[in-house]
Amino acid sequence: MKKIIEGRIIFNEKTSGGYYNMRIKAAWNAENVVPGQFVTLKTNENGMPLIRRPMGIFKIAPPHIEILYKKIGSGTGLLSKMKPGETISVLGPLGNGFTLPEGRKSAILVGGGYGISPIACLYEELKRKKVKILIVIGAKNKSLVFKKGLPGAKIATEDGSDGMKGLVTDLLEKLCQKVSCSTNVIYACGPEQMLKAVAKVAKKHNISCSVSMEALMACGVGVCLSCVCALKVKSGFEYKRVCTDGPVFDAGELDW
Amino acid sequence: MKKIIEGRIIFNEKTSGGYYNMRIKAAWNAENVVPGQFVTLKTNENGMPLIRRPMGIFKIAPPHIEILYKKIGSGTGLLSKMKPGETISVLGPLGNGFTLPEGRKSAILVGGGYGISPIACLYEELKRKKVKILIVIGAKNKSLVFKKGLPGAKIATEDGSDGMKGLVTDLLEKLCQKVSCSTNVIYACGPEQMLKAVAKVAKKHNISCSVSMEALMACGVGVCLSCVCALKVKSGFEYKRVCTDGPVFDAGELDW
Amino acid sequence: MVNLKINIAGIKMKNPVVLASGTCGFGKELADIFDLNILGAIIVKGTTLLPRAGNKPPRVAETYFGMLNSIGLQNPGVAAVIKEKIPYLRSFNLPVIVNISGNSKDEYAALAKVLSRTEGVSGLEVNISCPNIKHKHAGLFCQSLRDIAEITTAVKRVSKVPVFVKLSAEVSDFKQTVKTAERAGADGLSLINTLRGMAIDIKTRRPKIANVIGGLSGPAIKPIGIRAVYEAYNSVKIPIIGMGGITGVEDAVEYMLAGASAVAVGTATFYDPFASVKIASGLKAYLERNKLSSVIKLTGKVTL
Amino acid sequence: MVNLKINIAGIKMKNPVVLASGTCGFGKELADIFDLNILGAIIVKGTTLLPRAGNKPPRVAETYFGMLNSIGLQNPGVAAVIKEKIPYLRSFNLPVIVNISGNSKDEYAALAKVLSRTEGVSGLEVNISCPNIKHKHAGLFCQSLRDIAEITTAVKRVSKVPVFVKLSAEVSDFKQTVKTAERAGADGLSLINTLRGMAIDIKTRRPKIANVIGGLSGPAIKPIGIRAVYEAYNSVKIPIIGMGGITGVEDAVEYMLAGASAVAVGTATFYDPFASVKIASGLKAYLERNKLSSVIKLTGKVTL
Ligand SMILES: Cc1cc2nc3c(=O)[nH]c(=O)nc-3n(C[C@H](O)[C@H](O)[C@H](O)COP(=O)(O)OP(=O)(O)OC[C@H]3O[C@@H](n4cnc5c(N)ncnc54)[C@H](O)[C@@H]3O)c2cc1C
Ligand SMILES: Cc1cc2nc3c(=O)[nH]c(=O)nc-3n(C[C@H](O)[C@H](O)[C@H](O)COP(=O)(O)OP(=O)(O)OC[C@H]3O[C@@H](n4cnc5c(N)ncnc54)[C@H](O)[C@@H]3O)c2cc1C
Ligand SMILES: Cc1cc2nc3c(=O)[nH]c(=O)nc-3n(C[C@H](O)[C@H](O)[C@H](O)COP(=O)(O)O)c2cc1C
Ligand SMILES: Cc1cc2nc3c(=O)[nH]c(=O)nc-3n(C[C@H](O)[C@H](O)[C@H](O)COP(=O)(O)O)c2cc1C
Ligand code: FES
Ligand code: FES
Repeated sequence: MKKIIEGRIIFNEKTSGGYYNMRIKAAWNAENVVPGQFVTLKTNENGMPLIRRPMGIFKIAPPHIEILYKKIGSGTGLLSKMKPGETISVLGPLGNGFTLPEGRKSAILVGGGYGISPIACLYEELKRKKVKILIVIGAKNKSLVFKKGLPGAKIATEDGSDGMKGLVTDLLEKLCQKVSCSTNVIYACGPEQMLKAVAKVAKKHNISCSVSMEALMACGVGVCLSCVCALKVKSGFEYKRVCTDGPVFDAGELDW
Repeated sequence: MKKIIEGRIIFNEKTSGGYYNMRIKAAWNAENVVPGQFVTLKTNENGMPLIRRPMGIFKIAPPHIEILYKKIGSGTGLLSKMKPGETISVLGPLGNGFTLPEGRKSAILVGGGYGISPIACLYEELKRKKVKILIVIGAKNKSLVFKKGLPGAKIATEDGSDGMKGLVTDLLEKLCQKVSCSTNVIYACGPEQMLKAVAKVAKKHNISCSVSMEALMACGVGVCLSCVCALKVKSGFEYKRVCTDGPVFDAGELDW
Repeated sequence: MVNLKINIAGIKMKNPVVLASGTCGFGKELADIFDLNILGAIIVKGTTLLPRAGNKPPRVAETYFGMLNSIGLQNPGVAAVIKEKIPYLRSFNLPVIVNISGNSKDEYAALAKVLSRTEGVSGLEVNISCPNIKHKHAGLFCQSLRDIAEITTAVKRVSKVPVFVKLSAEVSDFKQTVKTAERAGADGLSLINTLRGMAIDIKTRRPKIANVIGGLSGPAIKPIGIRAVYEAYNSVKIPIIGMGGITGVEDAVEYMLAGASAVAVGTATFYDPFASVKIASGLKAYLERNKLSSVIKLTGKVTL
Repeated sequence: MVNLKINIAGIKMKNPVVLASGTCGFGKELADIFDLNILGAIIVKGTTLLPRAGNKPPRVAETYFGMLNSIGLQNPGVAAVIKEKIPYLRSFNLPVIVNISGNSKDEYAALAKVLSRTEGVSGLEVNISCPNIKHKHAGLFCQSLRDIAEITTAVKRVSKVPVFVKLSAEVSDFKQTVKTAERAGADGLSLINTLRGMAIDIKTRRPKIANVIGGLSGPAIKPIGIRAVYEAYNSVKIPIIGMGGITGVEDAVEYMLAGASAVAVGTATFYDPFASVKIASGLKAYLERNKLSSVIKLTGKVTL
């Protein structure tokens, strides 16, 4: 059940890659949270921005959750100024998280931008489930890479300042050539263009692939139909809600 | 010349009568400020309330000014939370202050509600000018009386919890019976109903009387015509701007 | 003991707080967050004869204390609504009002005919003010007095349940607009729909929503909604569901004083899913505090 | 070197930022705060044939990111404006546009005749969209296509200076509205005037402004203004002064991309007297940053 709570901020600090990391005491049962789910935050109690901001769940540590965010505009600007002890309205957990298809023993995790947040969350879960994990991270340059707690992650930066020079999909392409398509699964989260490219690589190698989509969201709970993305159906396409039918979709079902 | 400046808050603390007292370092020449003038404050830099809040000037202490305010709604609510060191946009000095008519040696000061702020400011000025001063203050009850720095002030409270039980005009009436009408002048600031009653007493005793009016103000500088009050003219009445033509008016000229 | 019950155009509600069309889906998702039975009624998403895919995303943009939307009436079509959506809502104890949209008076009539005969449907809200779909002629139906009269008459002729006509404030003669709906037989009015607006991203220089123009909702438009309800209340006798920017109980009271018999909460549900529930309990407290025995004593009670 | 100059309907301005009518008086008070010469033009307070006392206070109320006003066109009358106000403004180096209001086309024509022959008057803004005065018929003049045509024609027949017709977005057929003004000879359009709104104090239960209904302005209405300018730009060829909620340079750029040749700053001057000045310098910086040689390259350049 979705709940809205006044979460108490435990910490809110700058971390690597230009991200902020916030830990919130969330009274709803964080034990039921699944990697890939998200929350929406009211970054200004009564003022602007009016609309809640969606944030992927970065860590599940009942009764706490953590988020990893970038300071972009009005909402995350206010968020970055919040102090431990203050409370914030948290609505969640929202959306459908990642699922591990039957018989898959190893996973390739692909993160770009703040997409690294749910990917890191999934990493912890898969580690516990003893799934073999390969991680690839893409970023513009070294200063934007977040790899804390992700040992062995392979990096691709556009300027070559960290790891390989190139796109994350170049890395992925190489990895895919080496792994078994039937026991592997790809999980990706990041900008839409990256997801599209990842999906293409996955398809080429015939590896099952789940992507976590982003979209502008007004409600986050499935009632406004603002957050849609197109899914293939027989008759052409159908718009599905990222917030409720996703954010995780089977890459093969998406009508890019 | 009116100026808008980023004033630095020196202190902002609760004082008696349920008021807050804020001292601001105002870069414009506070030496040119006259009692009865006011400033407008942007209580929320970018958010709501959008409109500036007018505040009478309580103390002139170049390069500082002070205001005395009550926490009422959105604007003063935010104001009360501001901390020393923060800055606030101050526009001023605005309006015409009190003037001492020729030949007046003594003054009766009447304050009600936050009207006590410009009255206290005027008191300091008149004291310096060696004018003889009588002060009367009206309030609902003792907890709302501000009399700090106003020695000898006579109080009227509606419930009799401080000073005389009754209205400030009852006190004024008694005083007027004892003073000379030709050398005295009455200065009043407070709620409109009080000012109206004060004007009546002044008229009855034929004592010159200046009142400082309040009105809803959108611009504070004379361009929007929102803050008008009616002044008597031959043809009937004319609307004048409280912010620019006032806030101090000759009580006899007002068309109550 | 204060009485929050209302009877609006024959529909009995336990309180005057309803969910606005397009902001509560068909109820299911919100029922997962709070108990729908707390509310006066639900007005479900705009329903059309055939399923509609809706407009291309992005479909929303934030504005100053408001938002633009251009969903484009995405809905599964009336058959699916009757088969899947209404039966679910019947398990709750609150009137269901179905919001209908069409491209012609015949489509409206066809929708009204079948929906008003569907068990579990207590009323219809005739949306002739949707800024997000295009008709043969340029404007909104409610921008033509003739269309208002024709569609309302057609719907009323076949409907077995009370009919609320939903109008926009973006008209040249608002009083004539509401009077026309009343004369054509409307049992009530829903005021107001979103106002046509637009926003441009100055970095990309593209409209913020794919459909270019969208509907403006939220607190920003409240003064326009209050004015519309006030003018309508003084122009017609039929009851009004007031909406546009209602966030808290103060807003609801303001709408009722202006002339609304019920109030609909729209955009506020997005930023506070509990907004409607809080308003319902807030209204009770407001009546108690003000020693009013019944909520109907608020309607139209602004003092001039 | 970026070029901020514009020539709008024959009026040359050093930049496209002007002060909106009713929010800058007749210039004198603001000249006491900043140098008027920095701006593109000033549109002075609504002027009528005879002096007008204006409406009873309270005349303003704050709303969500906006405000309602009902000043009621308080002004000293055209004779005093010509004798006292215009001569003062002649000491500055910026075009003066006089905003005129009347109760009939003859009044508008009389005002246009005398003002357009007054030295120091560079243009007229014909306000046929003021929500705060009452005419014989119910609505605003601009809510009747016939009135728009008649008044515009009458003014154009006698005016010696360019004529901007000021319209409201509160009309049923906005495109026809702007086309009608163009056909009747308007040299330009001013879009938009305030929208009719209302607010009620729920404690006293009285309307927050004495005149009950007032005009809504400020950031809240910006999406409506942007939409109106965009639709007008795509419907007519005459230039547009865009306004409604402009607070910062981003808003000004948004209006220009939508189709405005100049922008007017209104309510923002109240909460930031320097708003217009900041926008003028901000525009220059924006052009430089975006490597645009001239501000006219922004007009209508939204990408679909
Ligand atoms: C399901 C989901 C999960 C997300 N998880 C994270 C996360 O873990 N960490 C993180 O830093 N960000 C995340 N985002 C994006 C985050 O919500 C936006 O970056 C953030 O809202 C920017 O808001 P702002 O107010 O600071 O910026 P503004 O520029 O003021 O935002 C303007 C509008 O754009 C929307 N917006 C801006 N960027 C994006 C974006 N990339 N995706 C979707 N909406 C956007 C905002 O919600 C808002 O409506 C997520 C978005 C979605 C949809
Ligand atoms: C010339 C002048 C001088 C003033 N000096 C002082 C002062 O020294 N100390 C002080 O505490 N207050 C003073 N006020 C009143 C003060 O501006 C308001 O109390 C304050 O604006 C309340 O704002 P708010 O946002 O807290 O309340 P809100 O309820 O949010 O205000 C709503 C609106 O009402 C206006 N308003 C509310 N009360 C008044 C009032 N009594 N008079 C005028 N406008 C009002 C506000 O400006 C605002 O537009 C003065 C007002 C004027 C016109
Ligand atoms: C995302 C969204 C979708 C909407 N969909 C519909 C709809 O399908 N039918 C309709 O009549 N009104 C629709 N509306 C209008 C609302 O019902 C309501 O009239 C309007 O939003 C004003 O109320 P608010 O400011 O409380 O949102 C929609 C509004 C929003 C924001
Ligand atoms: C207090 C006030 C007075 C106004 N007076 C006039 C007027 O006399 N004539 C006119 O055409 N418009 C008048 N307007 C409308 C403005 O010129 C402008 O069109 C409108 O406020 C929208 O712009 P804004 O949101 O920037 O204020 C007035 C607006 C305000 C707020
Ligand atoms: S954000 Fe409202 S349906 Fe997804
Ligand atoms: S507040 Fe604008 S004229 Fe006085």
